[in-house]
Amino acid sequence: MTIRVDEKTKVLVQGITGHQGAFHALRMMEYGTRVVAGTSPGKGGESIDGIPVYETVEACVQRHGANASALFVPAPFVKDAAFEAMGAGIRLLVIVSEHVPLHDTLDILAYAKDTGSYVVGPNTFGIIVPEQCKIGIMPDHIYRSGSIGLVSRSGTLSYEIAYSLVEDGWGISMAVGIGGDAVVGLSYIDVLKWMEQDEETEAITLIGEIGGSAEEEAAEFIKTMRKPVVAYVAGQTAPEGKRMGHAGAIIERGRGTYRAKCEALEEGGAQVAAFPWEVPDLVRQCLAI
Amino acid sequence: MTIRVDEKTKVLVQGITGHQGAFHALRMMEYGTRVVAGTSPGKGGESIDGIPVYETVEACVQRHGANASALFVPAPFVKDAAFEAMGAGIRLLVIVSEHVPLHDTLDILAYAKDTGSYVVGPNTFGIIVPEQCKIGIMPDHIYRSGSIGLVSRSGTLSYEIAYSLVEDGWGISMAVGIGGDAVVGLSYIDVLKWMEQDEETEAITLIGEIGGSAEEEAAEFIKTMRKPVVAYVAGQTAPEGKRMGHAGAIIERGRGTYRAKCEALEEGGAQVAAFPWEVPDLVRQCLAI
Amino acid sequence: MRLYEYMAKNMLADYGIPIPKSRVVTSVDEAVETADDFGVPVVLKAQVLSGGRGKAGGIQFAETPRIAGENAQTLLASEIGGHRVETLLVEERLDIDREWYLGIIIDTASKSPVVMASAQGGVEIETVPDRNIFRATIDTKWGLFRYQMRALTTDMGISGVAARQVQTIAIALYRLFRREDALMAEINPLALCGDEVVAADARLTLDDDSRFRHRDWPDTEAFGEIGARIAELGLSYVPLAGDVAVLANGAGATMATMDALAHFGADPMNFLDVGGGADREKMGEALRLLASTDPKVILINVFGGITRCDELAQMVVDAKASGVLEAPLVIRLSGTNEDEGRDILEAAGLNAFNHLDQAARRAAELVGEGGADDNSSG
Amino acid sequence: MRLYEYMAKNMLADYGIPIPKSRVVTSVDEAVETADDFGVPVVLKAQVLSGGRGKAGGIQFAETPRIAGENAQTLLASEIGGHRVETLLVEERLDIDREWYLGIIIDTASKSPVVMASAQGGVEIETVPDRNIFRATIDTKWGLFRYQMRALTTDMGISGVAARQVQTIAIALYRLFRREDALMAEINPLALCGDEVVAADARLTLDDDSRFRHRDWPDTEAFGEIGARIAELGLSYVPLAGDVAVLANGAGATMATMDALAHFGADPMNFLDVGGGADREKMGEALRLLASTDPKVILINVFGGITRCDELAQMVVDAKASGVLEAPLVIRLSGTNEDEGRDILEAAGLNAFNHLDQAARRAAELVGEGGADDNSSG
Repeated sequence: MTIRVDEKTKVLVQGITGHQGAFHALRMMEYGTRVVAGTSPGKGGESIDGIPVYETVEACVQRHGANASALFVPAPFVKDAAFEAMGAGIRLLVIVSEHVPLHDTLDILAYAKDTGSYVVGPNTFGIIVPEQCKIGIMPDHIYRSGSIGLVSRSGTLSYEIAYSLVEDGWGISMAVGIGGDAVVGLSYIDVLKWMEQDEETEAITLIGEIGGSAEEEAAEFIKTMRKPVVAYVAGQTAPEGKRMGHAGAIIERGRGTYRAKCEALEEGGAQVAAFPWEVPDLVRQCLAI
Repeated sequence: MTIRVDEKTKVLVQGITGHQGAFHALRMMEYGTRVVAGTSPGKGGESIDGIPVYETVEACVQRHGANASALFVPAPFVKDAAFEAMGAGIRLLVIVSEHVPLHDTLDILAYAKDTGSYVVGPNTFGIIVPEQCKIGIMPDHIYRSGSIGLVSRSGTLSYEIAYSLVEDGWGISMAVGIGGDAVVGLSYIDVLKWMEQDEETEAITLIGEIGGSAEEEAAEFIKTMRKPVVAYVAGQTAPEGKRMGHAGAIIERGRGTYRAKCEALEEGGAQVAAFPWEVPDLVRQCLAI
Repeated sequence: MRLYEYMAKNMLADYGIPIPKSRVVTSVDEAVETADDFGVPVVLKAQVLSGGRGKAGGIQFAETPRIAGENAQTLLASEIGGHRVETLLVEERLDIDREWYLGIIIDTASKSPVVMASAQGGVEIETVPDRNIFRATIDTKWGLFRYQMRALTTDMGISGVAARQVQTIAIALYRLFRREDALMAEINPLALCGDEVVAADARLTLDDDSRFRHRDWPDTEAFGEIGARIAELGLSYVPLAGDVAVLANGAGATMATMDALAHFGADPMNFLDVGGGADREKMGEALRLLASTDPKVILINVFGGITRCDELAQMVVDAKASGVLEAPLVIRLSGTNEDEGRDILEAAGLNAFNHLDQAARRAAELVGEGGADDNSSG
Repeated sequence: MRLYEYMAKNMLADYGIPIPKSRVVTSVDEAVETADDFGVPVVLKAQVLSGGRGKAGGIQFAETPRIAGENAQTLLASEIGGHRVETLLVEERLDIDREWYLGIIIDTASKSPVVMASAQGGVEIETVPDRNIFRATIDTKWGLFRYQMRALTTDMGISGVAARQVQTIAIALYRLFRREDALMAEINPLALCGDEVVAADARLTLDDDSRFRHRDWPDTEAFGEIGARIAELGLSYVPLAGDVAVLANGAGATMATMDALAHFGADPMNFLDVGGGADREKMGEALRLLASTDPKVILINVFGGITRCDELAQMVVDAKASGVLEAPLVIRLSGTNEDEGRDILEAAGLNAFNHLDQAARRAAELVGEGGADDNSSG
């Protein structure tokens, strides 16, 4: 299993009878994704737009060979749903749900490590390989297939930049949301590694935010990359977040600020855009060299 | 790492300043075991019969290359000590301590599985390769080196049978106590597998007790063995143990009794002695064929 | 340690599991008063630890306080499984629509707790075929997940609110199982009463070895006063029905001693396992207690490992000298410091066999002879 | 959610961590009475959430009840970090021999909790070099082990009974950290007073996302009444000091909007992130609340993903029609159903920019112009 999804990926939707789950299951199908089944405790036996609904993930795997799951279940039930999916052998989870308790995320990721599963998110817009497959909630009509890989913590901002790239004549090889929470499964580095190998991808756009150290870690990896990376970091003027006591300061030790992230990314060899609308021009410059 | 211990095995004693720990550390050294260090919280810096005492297992590993540990710590502290040993890279643990809470044992064994560690016990007399190395508390003078492998849940009963074998002219290639508790790490099968491969071992004596299903599981494995096995099961006339409700009956489903064990072992191809004193004769018969 | 039903139910309630309205009583008056207070038909349940309580008449229904009083009178005068009934649990009588089984135990093969559940609850659960008992193995690292229980309740044919209640109860029971160091936790029947799921009966066995971290636990069960005193010494004692008091070291060796006794035609009246590392004083005290049970013969079988034969011999000599050992003594001594031990015994006019079969045979002979003292006469 | 010191300490005490003898007071009389009851020198501590409380004079010592009253009078009339002091914690004054630091936080890189400890505790902990701060990474599958803390206390140079107390406190703090869904738990200083180790000050931040399983938690902190009402809607609101009220969808997009505003010379006075999936009604209510803060300009920046542009447009038109939006409105609209949204706005006499830079520039211009309504004038 890899994070690469395509028209053969058999997707299961956990929480398919909810408002979001039902809406996006249909959107995904319309886009061409093979949505083979869904789960909803207490509603096994029903169907949503022709997609069969089961009580358990086990049933979806055994009867339909589901090998990836999109989770739309309410936050309190995400941990149980994620363990169920991994316990049933699913090795790619896209957790769209927001507001998952951080300690639940820690447990989910620890189990993912034990089982060798990829977890995208929580609080992610998902993964899209334009014109092939989407697992998530992104407005798919803005994407066109092409050569730019896109990886982002933020949803809307990544749509914005994808849109501006496409408007400027570029296409997207794959867009991945790693999730907006403080702790997420798949990292920038995991995605960058994959895109560095991917034959369709010529350049990569990395969209970051202040806080945490994910961008700084990505910057270290960018040093080793052959393909050009254009980065944008939001939050230049954002108010400092609520500090996590001394402990927060000790563990961050100066990382996490806008300046620290931009400097690290530049040192890593990325072109850093000051504003989202500068990204297409920087991509052009990188690929012209 | 294997369960085979020899004169090169570097043994650490956890709980070395206790009554039992100090006594048996010295006995082991006298027998020729390389006891390189010990731990005792709050007593780091002391020494016991020339064996240096440290606060942490980490120090014993780093400074003395300890690669096996004998645990003599009081039952309430066994879990912490076992995790410390495994966390520091020790992959063979001999847990002599009795009365370890069962739930602690479950956790220890789960961590052993995660780290690839062998746990002998809890509540074991240990492992001895006569005239080479002992890690445990067995009265070592009764053993002589030879060709009979010995594996037992019970301590005294195994000494008794080892003694009668030696009295009868046989020697012991290795004696292993798997521990007297309901749940233990190393199983009969683990030991049988090893002895089946071991060049020194010509026949194996398995000493069991009523309760649990370890002997029945061993019997299945004995079917596949080339070397002869002589078994003795204690408890022919023992009162039925306190039953664990219906749950106990459901999970055992008739296994665990004297009759069930003897029948399984015979079906597996073992010679079953009715009394301990019959073992040497049966061994002779097996090896004469 | 097995808990009485009322203790088990209180513990379940502490973990949020619904139990029937109930009160513990120890007299007829209290039983009448309770039935009156409850104002509904009640059931009186004898609080004893032996199984088969229902078949032995330990459960009585009462429509009125008067009948509750009569039943209490009968129950409090009765014995069940050899135990005098001293405590009753008076409960509201449940109106049960369905009875399920729910249990958690350690599976020693997989070294994991396992949840077992069946749609066929009630006392006959042991006769339910394996295919109708659904299981979920629990990874203690992660605990019991609702999705696992969802699969079980689906298998059991339970749906809707009841299914969620059963799942929640199982998750709570597993939390209890771990936090309270249980060896076995069982709700049977788990009863559906209208739209509520209730633990109608419960059994809990807790791990005595974990007592150090459960200061709130009640006292352990013990086999009478002697058992209690031996338990205080940290040794293990079991009363039986034969003639020979057995003292041996180690559970395996103790069982082998009993097997040998039976082989030669005698039965143990009790046994005392002094284990691996007991010191001389403790063993001496235990031997004195054992002798006080008035056996026909005392058989001591010690193979010296950690226990040294000389220490054991000295202990026996001291006990003998104190005059408390009236029954004939048969001793078998081998292993560590065997020769020194034998010397000590001989100096005191005692002797010891070298092999278990010899000792067991002699003990059996002495029972047949009516118990002349083998040692003092030899 | 950050807890006040007294709440944090009560929670520590629930997990068995020693805290000083203390009482919460809200009046001068209560402060005097408490000091009198305690009968020892006390310390009065303002209960505010902002850092630097000590430097701002929020901690006062009092030898006598009379001085305690005077200090309470001063503290209860003061403001610290913009927050009025309404509650004081009165504590026995500790006689501290040594001050340590103990904290647990999530390390986002290793995705694990990490314990951090230092022998140099007190307020200056952030200036302590990394080599003097000892760490242990916790595997949540197994929890924090005493052996890990033993290594840390050894590194800290603590031995004997005090070392065992610090280890026990850390293990209890980790249990709290997990069971209470803490994001950060900190005891600073962890004080050695004679032979007892006490949590002299504590900070706890709990995960608001886990509130559903902690019904006993106090109410969340909120930025005033407007913040509280927006929080009820499940949206995220932060007040700032500039002129432009910002409504955008998604944290990243909101930050990018602020960055763009700043680039063109204007500052936000607050921002409201409506997130991914808010419905029209919620967003309308939020926009009305935002308008009620009396901004010079309102900037709406929405890239339609899950949020559809037509819904957003209708929401704005409705709000505008209700007459509550007095300040000039600048709208940027792109993405899902963009054309439909633009049509709805135009039908209502409003218009929208296509690009963020254009909208941000216009909002900044309007601030400069003193806030003529861009939409109604255009």
